[in-house]
Amino acid sequence: MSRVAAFEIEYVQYMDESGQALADLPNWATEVESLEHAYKWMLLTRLFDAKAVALQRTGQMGTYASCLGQEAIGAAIGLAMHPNDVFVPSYRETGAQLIRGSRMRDILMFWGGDERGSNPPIANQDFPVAIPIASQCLHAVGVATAFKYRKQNRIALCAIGDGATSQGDFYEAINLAGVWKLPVVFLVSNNQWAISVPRAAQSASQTLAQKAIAAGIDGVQVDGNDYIAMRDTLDQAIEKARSGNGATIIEALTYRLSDHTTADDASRYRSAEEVEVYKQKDPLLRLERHMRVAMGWDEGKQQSLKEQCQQQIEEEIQAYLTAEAAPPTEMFDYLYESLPKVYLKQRQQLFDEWQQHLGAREETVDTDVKESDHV
Amino acid sequence: MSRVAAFEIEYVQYMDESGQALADLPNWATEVESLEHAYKWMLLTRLFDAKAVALQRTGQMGTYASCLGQEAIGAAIGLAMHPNDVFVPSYRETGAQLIRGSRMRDILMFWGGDERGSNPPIANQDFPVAIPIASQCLHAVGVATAFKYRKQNRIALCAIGDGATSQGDFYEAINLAGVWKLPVVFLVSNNQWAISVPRAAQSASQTLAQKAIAAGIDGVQVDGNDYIAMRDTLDQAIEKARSGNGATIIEALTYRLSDHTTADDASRYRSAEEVEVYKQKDPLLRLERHMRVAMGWDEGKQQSLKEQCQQQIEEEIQAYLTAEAAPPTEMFDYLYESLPKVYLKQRQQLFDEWQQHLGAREETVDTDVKESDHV
Amino acid sequence: MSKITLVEAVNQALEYEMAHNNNVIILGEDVGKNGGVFRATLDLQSKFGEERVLDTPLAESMIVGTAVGMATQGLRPVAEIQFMGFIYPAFDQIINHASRLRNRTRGRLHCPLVIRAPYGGGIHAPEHHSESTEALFAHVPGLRVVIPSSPLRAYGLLLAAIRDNDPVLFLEPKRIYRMVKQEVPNKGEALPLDECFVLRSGTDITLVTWGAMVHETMKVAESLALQGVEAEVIDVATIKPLDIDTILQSVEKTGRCVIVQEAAKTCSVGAEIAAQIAEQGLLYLCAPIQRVSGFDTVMPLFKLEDYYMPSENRIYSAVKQTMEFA
Amino acid sequence: MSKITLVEAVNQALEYEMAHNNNVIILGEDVGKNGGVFRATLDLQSKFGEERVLDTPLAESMIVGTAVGMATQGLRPVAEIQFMGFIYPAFDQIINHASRLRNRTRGRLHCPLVIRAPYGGGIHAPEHHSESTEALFAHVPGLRVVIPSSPLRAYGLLLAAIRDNDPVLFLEPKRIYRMVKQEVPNKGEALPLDECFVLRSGTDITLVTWGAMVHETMKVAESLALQGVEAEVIDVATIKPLDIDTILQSVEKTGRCVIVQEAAKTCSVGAEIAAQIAEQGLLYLCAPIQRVSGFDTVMPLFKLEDYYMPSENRIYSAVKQTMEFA
Ligand SMILES: Cc1ncc(C[n+]2csc(CCOP(=O)(O)OP(=O)(O)O)c2C)c(N)n1
Ligand SMILES: Cc1ncc(C[n+]2csc(CCOP(=O)(O)OP(=O)(O)O)c2C)c(N)n1
Ligand SMILES: [Mg+2]
Ligand SMILES: [Mg+2]
Repeated sequence: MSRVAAFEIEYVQYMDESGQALADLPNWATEVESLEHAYKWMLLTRLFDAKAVALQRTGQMGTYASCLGQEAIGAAIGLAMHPNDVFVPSYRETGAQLIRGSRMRDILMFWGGDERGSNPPIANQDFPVAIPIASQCLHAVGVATAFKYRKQNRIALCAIGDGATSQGDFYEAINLAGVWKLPVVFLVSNNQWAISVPRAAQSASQTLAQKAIAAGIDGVQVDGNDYIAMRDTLDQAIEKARSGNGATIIEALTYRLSDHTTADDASRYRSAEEVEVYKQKDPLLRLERHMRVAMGWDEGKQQSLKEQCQQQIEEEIQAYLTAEAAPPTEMFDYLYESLPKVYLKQRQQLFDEWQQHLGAREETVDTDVKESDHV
Repeated sequence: MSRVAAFEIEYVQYMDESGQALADLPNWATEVESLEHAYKWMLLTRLFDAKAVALQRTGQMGTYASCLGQEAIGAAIGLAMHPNDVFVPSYRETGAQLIRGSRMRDILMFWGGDERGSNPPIANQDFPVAIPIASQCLHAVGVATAFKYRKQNRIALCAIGDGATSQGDFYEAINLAGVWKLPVVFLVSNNQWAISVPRAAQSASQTLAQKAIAAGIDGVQVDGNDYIAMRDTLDQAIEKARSGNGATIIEALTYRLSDHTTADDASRYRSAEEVEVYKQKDPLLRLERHMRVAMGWDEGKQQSLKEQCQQQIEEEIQAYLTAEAAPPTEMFDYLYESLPKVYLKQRQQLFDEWQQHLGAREETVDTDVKESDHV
Repeated sequence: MSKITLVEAVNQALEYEMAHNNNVIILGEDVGKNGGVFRATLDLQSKFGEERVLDTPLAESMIVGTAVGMATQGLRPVAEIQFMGFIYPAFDQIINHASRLRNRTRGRLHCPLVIRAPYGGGIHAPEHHSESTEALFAHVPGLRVVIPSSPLRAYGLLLAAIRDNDPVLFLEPKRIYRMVKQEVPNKGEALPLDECFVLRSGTDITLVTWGAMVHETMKVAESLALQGVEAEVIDVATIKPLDIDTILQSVEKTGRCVIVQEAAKTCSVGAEIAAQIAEQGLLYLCAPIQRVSGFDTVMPLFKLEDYYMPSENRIYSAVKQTMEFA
Repeated sequence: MSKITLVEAVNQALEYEMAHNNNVIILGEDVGKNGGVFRATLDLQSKFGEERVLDTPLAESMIVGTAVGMATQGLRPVAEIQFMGFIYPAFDQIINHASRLRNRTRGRLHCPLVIRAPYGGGIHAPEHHSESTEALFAHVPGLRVVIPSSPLRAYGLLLAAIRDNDPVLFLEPKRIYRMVKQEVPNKGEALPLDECFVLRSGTDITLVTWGAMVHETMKVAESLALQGVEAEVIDVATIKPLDIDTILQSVEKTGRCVIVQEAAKTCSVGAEIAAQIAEQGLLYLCAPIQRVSGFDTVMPLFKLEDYYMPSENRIYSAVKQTMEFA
């Protein structure tokens, strides 16, 4: 017997739960603006997220996946990437979407059941929110393949959850990223739960970062609630990818403080005590504490930032709530570049039904007649 | 930064290319009968395999996947498993199929385009040859799940190739095997090629054994052309699985000395020199040399074994060639437990066409009329 | 006896069969403690233990492929796919293995497994959660595809599916999971797996449908009755194999046929029914067949889903046209 | 100009388009040095380099999913799936992503990709190598499905497929890969993607078919001509979207229709065609429509495959019945 290969997985953390530095910080993290800027996005994300949940609860939006507790990850992604990189998200990186140019109204629109939400006025080629778990990993390697082919200086970043690492597409993607040495970063937000399935029931691997070993790429574990560690790790992985040195899997240890989505009730399957423990690790609290101690952040700044955020959110919610409805015929209009003529009849039928429905609505506006009563 | 996990991959080899022992052999491997028995199966496999190729070349059988050069693996699987374990093969473990009770005629029948070949008179619940690459890995974990649920003392063994380790199903299977601690062994015959795609183009991982790390199970690399190492490694992995200690991936380093299948021409994509190098590592030669030096195996025994094998093969080929054709209506008869009545009409149509065809054949037996001329 | 919903009937059938047969095992994402995202497997883990109700890692091909392996050992796995929109990674395991294993081995191995999946639109769910792609599976030889439309039929058909010795895809129309309540005797009585159900007899027109659309179709039939038109309503229920005889008999009687389905039109189950009528019942027809259907578009996000799915209006218009055809 | 086979025409179209458009990239298993297991990509790697003809690891979902990502960057990936029987692991990427990306993003991203796959029976191939499951894809909104039946059409349709800005599944009937040779001018001229081809005009009966069955169908048509029956033969070619108008016009003229396909019958493309005729062309019909089809069984291993697939005999019987119907 001889040893033919050996591997190690490292863990990165810069701040403890109280915001105290555990090691020398990277240079950028000693600059006030950098951290305040990041904190601003994290706070905006958190406040917006809470409003989105409220909109769902009051019947003004559909199912929504909160990112409560995971804001450091979204902010780090958004701030670490270049504008012309491509972000290939899951559905829990709201902060990153905002930083990369989606307006809050776009995000609300998507969760409000309107495709136009996936067509925000952004200048990049980011992918829309991916619902089929892990399927987007392959899109990221495809995008990275195009960058490599064109010798462009760009990278793709793919975000997934812990549950996604069990899915074949994830593995096929990291394997290709390895063998083609692609400029791509896989960011696994290990928030300890895949709906009701705990991390331990998802895989026997000690870490999720070590899944990288199967693909011959680097894997690293990081405290995902520590913005500085998160951003630093991402910066390095992105720089490595950009300079042609291949892919990385970053396992960000975090915790989903919310229900899985607004359709879920997490108290069915996990204890309040567990949630309490993780509340202590809150990424916003931690960064705020750090900024208070190290950078003179204070209650005044905190309050004024909060108000600023809230006003912005209010405006966006109004824009969402008052947006004009899309005509139903749009379901035909983006199916193909131009609609094959055999479908014109179906489109016409839909158009007629729509018009009839509008007409019917006006006619019956004050009676109690339901659509079905026409029959 | 701190280290949170570390892993190693070991390599197992007992004999060098000349059959010389490199280390103390396991006890069983010092017994003449054990090695002679294994050698007998390896030789039978090789001789049968050559005949199968010849049958294809002469139009008496369909496409066939030769296992030339990989016989030590098939023999080790067949001899290491218990009869009531379940073998879930790919298509290149002919030797294992033979040892586990498929007759040569069954194997020829399958490749000859007859489903009855996958219904050999065996006493176990082995799976038929799997063509869709890696899909069978999941069947093995399912079988192992049943064993575990029923607290049976049985294991499942799944065989795949190096190419199969790129497929999502493989990864999903090893991940489940890990997290459910299933009694299953994955044997990867790394024969360096997946049709024309070399091992290096399949994955950037240094070894295929290390893919186990992603699933939190053990991985080990072994010289797959060294029967003693192969058998010993399998014995240990099987024993571990049987005793409830979980799954193992065994990467068996070997080489496909033949074309991918009879439909392939490997000279298009690999050099004769490479093949020459690997011919020196031939598993039969190596075991034979070892037996000659260590156990008094000689030319006489070799010749008589060969003749014995050849006779057996001849008989089986005759049985294959003279087997009565299956009625075409069988395609309906095993579709469901009992054929839903709505399909009776289709079955009747097929029956009528068949009868008409038989009739037509007889009528036109001496003319040159083709089927199509009936029109 | 209290009345229960369709999803409760599913749960009741699962519980009944698990209690009576140790070989029945449930597996899927969130089926354990959480009881499934729609609560179809509610409390089954606490009743039957973690060995019989298995929360799996997140991988659909794995769920079905593992179930195939289990089934060959004589277990009767009931696999849940969380939403039909996530069944596609398992497509290979369904078409190349589950549906073929008996045939490929000439009966030596077989696959008594059930794949349950909530399907269809109308609950304002997120992207990929509302499609109706039953036709993809109805095309697959060796598979059965069953779709209940009431608590009673959900109970009886699911029992039959679990007891059947071949693979069954059991699609549960989630829009009607909690729409209607019925008394469902918990006596373990199965319903036949290859027969249509005639829900309403009539002589003037045949309305063929399945799943959630049964409800709109029945409402239209009732409205028609007020106008003196007696519609026969057939719930196909088992779409594969398709009991065309019951449908043909009805069309022979009525001479008119409208097929109502939520799915996209092209190559749908409705196409197969129309085709078989055109082949075997052409002379019965006094009017062209009509398919009332979802459009050949991607199922829209929920703001527009009501425009996609057949409404009572859309059904009624088609029926009217068909009745007026002379 | 020398005559070439269908598979050579595929190669010629690929080469033409690669030479004229740097964005065209080929990827798949064994497409490089080996030139594809059927040699469809022969010599393209040596001509265009390893960056444009990419041998992938063995994973079909990966091949299609990667192509989706590439396509959003303006590349025009042409992905090869080695045999149609191995396309199913990629089904999720096809139905949930490639076909929907334009719609989900309201046109912001789109997917100009081609998936090529050899398909169909008749070459005595091993298990899973002979199926015809085009109907599964014809049901998918947002996708185009194209099937050439001659070298000329293979060339022109493949060029059109690559140039199209939406995903196209291009199924190559491998039984006729080398059956017929034709002169195929290499001028880069594409054929229309949503029109049927009328291969033979006739007034007595309409024969609708596609892929390899075009050949048996044409032979039957020729035999019929000797008996004074003039069949119109339509090669559907693009089965999604389906140009029903050409078919309806023909049936209006002939009053009789037989549809010929290799695939299993239930929910097939033949079903869709028959259904549309029953809906829109019922009054044209002087006889019931017939579908001549593969059976609703698993495609048998090759000893029995000739019994599975429609023979000239089976087609002829159906035509005869249809002609004799009064
Ligand atoms: C292929 C697929 N299967 C199932 C689902 C249903 N589902 C939605 S989210 C989820 C859990 C995802 O867990 P994880 O990857 O950890 O991400 P998280 O939600 O925790 O961010 C599941 C099972 C899905 N969306 N896609
Ligand atoms: C899912 C799937 N894709 C493609 C193929 C075609 N194919 C048959 S064998 C093979 C290569 C397999 O290589 P490997 O796993 O190394 O096994 P080996 O043939 O070398 O034993 C390919 C691509 C297939 N059978 N199944
Ligand atoms: Mg998670
Ligand atoms: Mg190999």
